[in-house]
Amino acid sequence: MEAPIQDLFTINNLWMMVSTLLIFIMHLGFATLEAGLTRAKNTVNILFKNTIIPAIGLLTYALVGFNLMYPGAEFAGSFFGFSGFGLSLPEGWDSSNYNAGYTYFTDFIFQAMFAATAATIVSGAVAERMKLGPFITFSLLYVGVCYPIVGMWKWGGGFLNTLETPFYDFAGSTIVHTVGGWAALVGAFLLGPRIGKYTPTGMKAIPGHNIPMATMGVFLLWFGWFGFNGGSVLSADPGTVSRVFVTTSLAASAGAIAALITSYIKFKTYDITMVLNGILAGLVGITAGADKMGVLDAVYIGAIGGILVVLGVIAFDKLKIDDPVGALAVHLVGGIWGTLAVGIFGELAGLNQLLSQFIGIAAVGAFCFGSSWLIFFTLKRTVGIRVDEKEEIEGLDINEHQMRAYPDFASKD
Amino acid sequence: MEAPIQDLFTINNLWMMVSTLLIFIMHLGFATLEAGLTRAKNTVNILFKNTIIPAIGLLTYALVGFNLMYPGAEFAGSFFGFSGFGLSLPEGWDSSNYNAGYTYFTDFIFQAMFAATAATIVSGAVAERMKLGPFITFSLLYVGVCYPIVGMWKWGGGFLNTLETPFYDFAGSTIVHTVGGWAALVGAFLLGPRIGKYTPTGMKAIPGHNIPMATMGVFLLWFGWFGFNGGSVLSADPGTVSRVFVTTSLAASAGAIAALITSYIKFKTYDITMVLNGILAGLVGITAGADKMGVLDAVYIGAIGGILVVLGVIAFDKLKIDDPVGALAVHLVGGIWGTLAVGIFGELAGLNQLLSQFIGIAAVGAFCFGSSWLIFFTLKRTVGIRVDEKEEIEGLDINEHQMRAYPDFASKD
Amino acid sequence: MEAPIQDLFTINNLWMMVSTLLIFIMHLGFATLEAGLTRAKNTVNILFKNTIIPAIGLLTYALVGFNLMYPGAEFAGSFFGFSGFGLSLPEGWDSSNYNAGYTYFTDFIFQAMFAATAATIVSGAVAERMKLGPFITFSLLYVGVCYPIVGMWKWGGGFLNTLETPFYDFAGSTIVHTVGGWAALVGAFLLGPRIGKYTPTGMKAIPGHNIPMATMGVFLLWFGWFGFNGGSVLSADPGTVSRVFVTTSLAASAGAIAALITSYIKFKTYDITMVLNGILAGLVGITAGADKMGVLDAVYIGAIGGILVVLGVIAFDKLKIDDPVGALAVHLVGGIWGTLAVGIFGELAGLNQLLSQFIGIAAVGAFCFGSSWLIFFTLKRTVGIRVDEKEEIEGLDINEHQMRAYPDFASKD
Amino acid sequence: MKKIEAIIRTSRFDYIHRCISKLGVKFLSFYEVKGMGFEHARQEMYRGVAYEPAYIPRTKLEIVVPDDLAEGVINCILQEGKTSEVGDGKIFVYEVLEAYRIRNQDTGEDAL
Amino acid sequence: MKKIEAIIRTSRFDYIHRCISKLGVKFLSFYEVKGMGFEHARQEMYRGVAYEPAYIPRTKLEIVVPDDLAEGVINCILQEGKTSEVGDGKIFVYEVLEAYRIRNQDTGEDAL
Amino acid sequence: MKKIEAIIRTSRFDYIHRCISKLGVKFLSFYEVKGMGFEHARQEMYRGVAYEPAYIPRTKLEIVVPDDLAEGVINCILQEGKTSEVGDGKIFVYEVLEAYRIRNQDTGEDAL
Ligand SMILES: Nc1ncnc2c1ncn2[C@@H]1O[C@H](COP(=O)(O)OP(=O)(O)O)[C@@H](O)[C@H]1O
Ligand SMILES: Nc1ncnc2c1ncn2[C@@H]1O[C@H](COP(=O)(O)OP(=O)(O)O)[C@@H](O)[C@H]1O
Ligand SMILES: Nc1ncnc2c1ncn2[C@@H]1O[C@H](COP(=O)(O)OP(=O)(O)O)[C@@H](O)[C@H]1O
Repeated sequence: MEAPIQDLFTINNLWMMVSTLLIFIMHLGFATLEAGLTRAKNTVNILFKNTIIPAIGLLTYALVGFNLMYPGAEFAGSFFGFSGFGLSLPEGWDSSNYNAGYTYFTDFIFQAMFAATAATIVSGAVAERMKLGPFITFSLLYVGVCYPIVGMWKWGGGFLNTLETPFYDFAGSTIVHTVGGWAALVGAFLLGPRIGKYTPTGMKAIPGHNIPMATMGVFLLWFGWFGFNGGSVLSADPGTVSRVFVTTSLAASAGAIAALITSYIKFKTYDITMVLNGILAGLVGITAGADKMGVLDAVYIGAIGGILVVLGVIAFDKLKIDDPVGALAVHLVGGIWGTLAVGIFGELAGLNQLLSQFIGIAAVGAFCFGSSWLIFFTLKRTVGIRVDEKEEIEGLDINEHQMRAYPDFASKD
Repeated sequence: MEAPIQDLFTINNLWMMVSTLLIFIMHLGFATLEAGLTRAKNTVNILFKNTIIPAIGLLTYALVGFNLMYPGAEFAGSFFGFSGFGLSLPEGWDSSNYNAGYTYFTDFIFQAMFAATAATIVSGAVAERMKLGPFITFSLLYVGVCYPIVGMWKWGGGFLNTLETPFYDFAGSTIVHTVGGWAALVGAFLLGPRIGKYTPTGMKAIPGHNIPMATMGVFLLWFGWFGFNGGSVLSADPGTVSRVFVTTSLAASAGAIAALITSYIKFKTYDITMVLNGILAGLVGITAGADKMGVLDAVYIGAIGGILVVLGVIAFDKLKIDDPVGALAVHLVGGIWGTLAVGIFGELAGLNQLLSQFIGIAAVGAFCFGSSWLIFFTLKRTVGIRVDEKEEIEGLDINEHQMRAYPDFASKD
Repeated sequence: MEAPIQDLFTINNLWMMVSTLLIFIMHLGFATLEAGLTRAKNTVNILFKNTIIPAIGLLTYALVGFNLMYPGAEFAGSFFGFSGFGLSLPEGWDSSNYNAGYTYFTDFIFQAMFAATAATIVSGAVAERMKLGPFITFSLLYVGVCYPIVGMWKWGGGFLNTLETPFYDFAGSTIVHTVGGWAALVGAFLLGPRIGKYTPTGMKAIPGHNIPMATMGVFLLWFGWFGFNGGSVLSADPGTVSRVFVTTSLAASAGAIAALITSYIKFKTYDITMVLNGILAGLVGITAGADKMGVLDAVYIGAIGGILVVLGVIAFDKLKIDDPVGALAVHLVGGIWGTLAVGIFGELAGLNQLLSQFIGIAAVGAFCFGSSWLIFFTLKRTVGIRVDEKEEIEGLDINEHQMRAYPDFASKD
Repeated sequence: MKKIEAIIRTSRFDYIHRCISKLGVKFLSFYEVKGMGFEHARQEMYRGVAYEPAYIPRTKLEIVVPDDLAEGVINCILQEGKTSEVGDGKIFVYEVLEAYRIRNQDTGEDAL
Repeated sequence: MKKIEAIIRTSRFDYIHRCISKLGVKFLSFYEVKGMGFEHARQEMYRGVAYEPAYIPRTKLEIVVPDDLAEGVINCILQEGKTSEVGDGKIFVYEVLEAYRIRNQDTGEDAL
Repeated sequence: MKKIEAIIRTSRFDYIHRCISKLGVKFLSFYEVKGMGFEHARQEMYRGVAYEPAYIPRTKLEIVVPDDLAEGVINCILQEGKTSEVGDGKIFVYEVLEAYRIRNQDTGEDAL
């Protein structure tokens, strides 16, 4: 092999590895965002979930996920494939013979980091009332099995990839974010709202206990998104990756401003949590087409995402689906919007594409809604998914963990 | 184009992109530092500002800033140039034809991340008393227009770059830090001190509410500075970038130790906030000449920066200019010191250089002082820039945002 | 020099620089982990230590450490070498003539960031009761002199590297982690337990005051470990670095799960601090052989590390050696385990290797135990190492720093 | 005038408050106190060491009322504060010599 | 001896304290309480939902004084605590049976 | 029945509690208050400015006991709360008109 090719391979692989660690730190972003937007008495619990999920995600992805998601060329165009348990190094795994952009191990670890984000999305929506055991069980199954199956449909060469006009989802508005979003919807719905959220005398606010922590979470997520989207180029290609950086950042910025304005119009106040959600909605929105959008497209997509997220939060509250951190508005609404946007804005815009995007959203939605309903419902009917009333009021930390997040501070209530 | 050139281009561009995300995370650094060094009742407000600034900065930089700062060769040696609104991809934008080190998009996003830091510096100095609306207005104008104009003078090929002995400012001790610093000075001065800071019976301490958060901020800033200075090499050149890493780190370390010793001598106590400011002063100080300094030069520059920052904090307090986070001592004093140091230490040291450094500092200072005075003063006379007394005492969070940063914790007073 | 070689050199150097900044951020990880697991009244103190250590570490490493640790080929196989004070650029320092993977400056700064971690490990174990001055003195000597001497034995080409079957320690399970661990043991032992920890009526819990901060610390450490282990490849070699990423991540994950299960069995509760320690134990464990392990090896090593860390915490408590953050169980036990594991699992497994590993552990242990005893004991007998009872009860922050970490919050007791 | 002090379960506050309001007593002060009594604090656990925090967090109410309202308020607390499990708390009654409303210098029962 | 309890606006504390000090009363204890009364808490807002925190944070003073000083202290509070807007708070006066200084076992008025 | 209120050093709480327990009094409430008195707060320092926090954090005990136990409890506090340095605090005693146990409506001394 000539040196130049090997050099380029080394560069590409380097970027993919850096992307991997950027995606890794998103888990800290999720952990702090979710902890910040919930109450102090449930903080250990939410951190516990967000700490254990990446661990579970990485291990199950090594055991089955990777080979479910990338079963190989023989499963092209299909719905399901599996190439065996565990990781086994193919011939030439560490050279451009495996792939021009990365080694087999880079491929695995990059994809594995992605996988765990889906379950993390769920943890925010079911926060402050779901039992720990069933949540871990759910995550195990959902990250281990459901996510890779859906991922295979597109990224593993499955049927969504072989539509006449192939479904397009660059970095996972549908494949990652709505996958998490649907399960979050099912979970939040089957659990019911937190005690005291929707009362006979109207909706009550349950403020998040640590706004700095939530802010930090969103910055870390944006930071990680450079890897999430930038790494999805699957090489260090200067033009594409830098374009993705620009579209991603501008969408996030536009999302922030749009959410600021929308929430100000709606609520007559500067709500930082809405701005934070706006940033995330911009990011989720641009994710499906980050490499196919122009500068203005990105701004539009982000801005619309920012508007939708505020309306989404209001809408889910109207439906009495209690989502403490706005995960549904961000990941589900934002993910659907971003996926559709590929058919509306940018290089691929067109009716056929829009149709394919619909098909993709619907297929993934049906499968994820169904499978997460199955899991959550089974858990609900067997072990139960919700902590009992007394535990919820006293807090999950002291009941599920016999521990407090801030033992030295006096609490307000 | 031959492969090797393209490979090197890809490597360079990769480093520039990584630098971009390092600079991005500095915004979280500023947010947490400033929030940590102010009071709990103003935390949402300061976080809000620091969250919205990068969004505004990126969007305005795309709209006008980039083309104001880099208007093109025809404006070489001049004071002002503009090459039109928005971003438009030049021919060969994604290859080494555009630049040996980066694509057009990388160029933009790297520079855009720099831009927002100037406004962020201001937010710390005006914290705990400035109204939100006027602050956003100021930031919009300052980041959108003033910063790029000044930037053009040197980095865009303007008159400071074509002096006989060109003004030297590697990564922006003057172009970024004093630009922020002058506006911070004007803002802090026109606002006046926080209620209760300078009383008839003497100066009062108003301790920052969260020292861990402030510490985190400084670590993140140092982390980001590897990209701020390292990326200013504008390529991944191994020798220069690694040298910049070393000078940057040693200056920060020397700043820490010098500030520790100085503040111990002055105050007879180990004040961590002074050590944190010392690190930042070392970093700001080395920024102008990070690529021209030897190992010992860097240590000297950092150490002197660390001494100056402590003396600066004391001096501004004597002048009754109230700067809750020490932004003036760090960015203004530190920035001036660093710029001058290029004429005193390292490869460029010499009287002519020192003179050019003075010219640069003075020109930038005059313009920034003037323009920020104009903006702040106009705002003061029209909409007003300071919250009213009751709001300030109760806190900006509850008054400007109707929200609390830590609703679950009992506060002390 | 031909372009391709220079390109590869640039890539390698880039990765080494990125690794450097990843290791840098580990210091924030240590700071937040240690602060989170101790009490609010000692928070400024622990942050102060963790802020000043990297500064001291970098400066002393420039002054003496680097040349003690890498004294040059003439000291091959020996116990001690020194090539003079300060940094002096060798011929061709910025090209592949110096090294195929990095420039002289990259080499220095990468190694310097490693150095400071050893002292940081100690700060956790002696937290909440050690005087600031003696701690700084100890760190200065230990990082400046002891660590580089031990490092030289292996990485500087010393006698451990020239054993018949050379001692193997890829990224420092022994050379870094046990070096910190032995000193932590000596320090914790000579100081004695915190007041109220082991009472006549049994052991008392002294809960850490900020679990979110501790969690953040562990995520940042894992994040940084990609550079700690990944950078220890000393090039961007795609196969090896990506393999290291995989083994590192899987070991951390397995450590988390194993610690979760072990602590659940032992304590019947889901203790997040044990899961966090489990992650770290997995990381420390894999460090010695991260480039020589297969996927399953990594999982085993991590899992055993996760079990050992829980048993270790229990054991040290039984011995009444009070280690507030679990540094001994993580770094000392984990480091020894990881080093031995190289002789048990993976490519190098074998009795001779195991023997060499024992020799390495023993030699390093003897030297570090001895030298840190000498320093700590001398300090104890002269200036004293422990704050007095009243100071300890009131907190080190108010006594050593006259400052509080959270002045706006009401404390619980 | 009487001052009624009650140490109650924090979780019963809303119920008691509602009952008292119905009597027309809309004014009260309350704050967190730490209680020691028959009921023991829930065990916590940290790194393998179980421990009982030394106290139970409780809410203390203070209500000053004209003599004739005292009985009603006490009954509210007795009824609504009761879970019949150990730890429900106590009510203490004191004599108030004088009361003033700072806003308009009203004194005596007018001030309440 | 009398115990004077006052529920005041936190923002008036310094003024009241200064006035009382001038009377020669330098000793007092105070702490945060939550008040419910005529004045309603400022509305807060979170993610589109406006809500009124159930209470207003207030400061409670406790001062034990010899009978002859009581009036002066009460006047201080009435004057300096007054903003004339709803929510200024209340003063309550109680009889103290006995007082002790722990340091030296002084009792009665000597203990104050 | 008597109510014994004591403002003590937080660090003496455990000792006092132990002494009182021995008398058979196992029930009490306590909470943090801020004290101003002879003792001045320890100086703090922030960015070169020394300042004295306006108050000293102290613990306030409240114990209601039958008349005959009052003396014992007071002695406990006087003995165990004493360090002989300025700032040891005070004890105040009040008359309690009535007491109720919420759990089972016991009244009077039975309720304690
Ligand atoms: N004599 C007392 N003086 C002050 N506070 C008391 C007294 N007795 C009880 N309390 C308070 O009431 C709380 C509840 O009392 P406890 O004995 O646990 O249950 P119960 O009231 O059901 O008998 C205690 O935690 C304590 O705060
Ligand atoms: N009867 C009472 N018992 C105890 N606390 C009271 C009583 N009345 C008022 N308060 C306290 O005084 C505060 C101020 O009273 P409020 O009715 O709002 O205004 P004003 O005193 O001006 O009439 C309340 O928030 C409450 O804490
Ligand atoms: N007259 C008083 N009324 C209310 N609290 C008091 C009074 N006198 C003292 N205290 C409380 O007791 C604490 C200790 O009193 P101080 O004068 O400092 O010392 P000492 O009790 O040793 O004379 C004060 O901080 C304050 O909280």
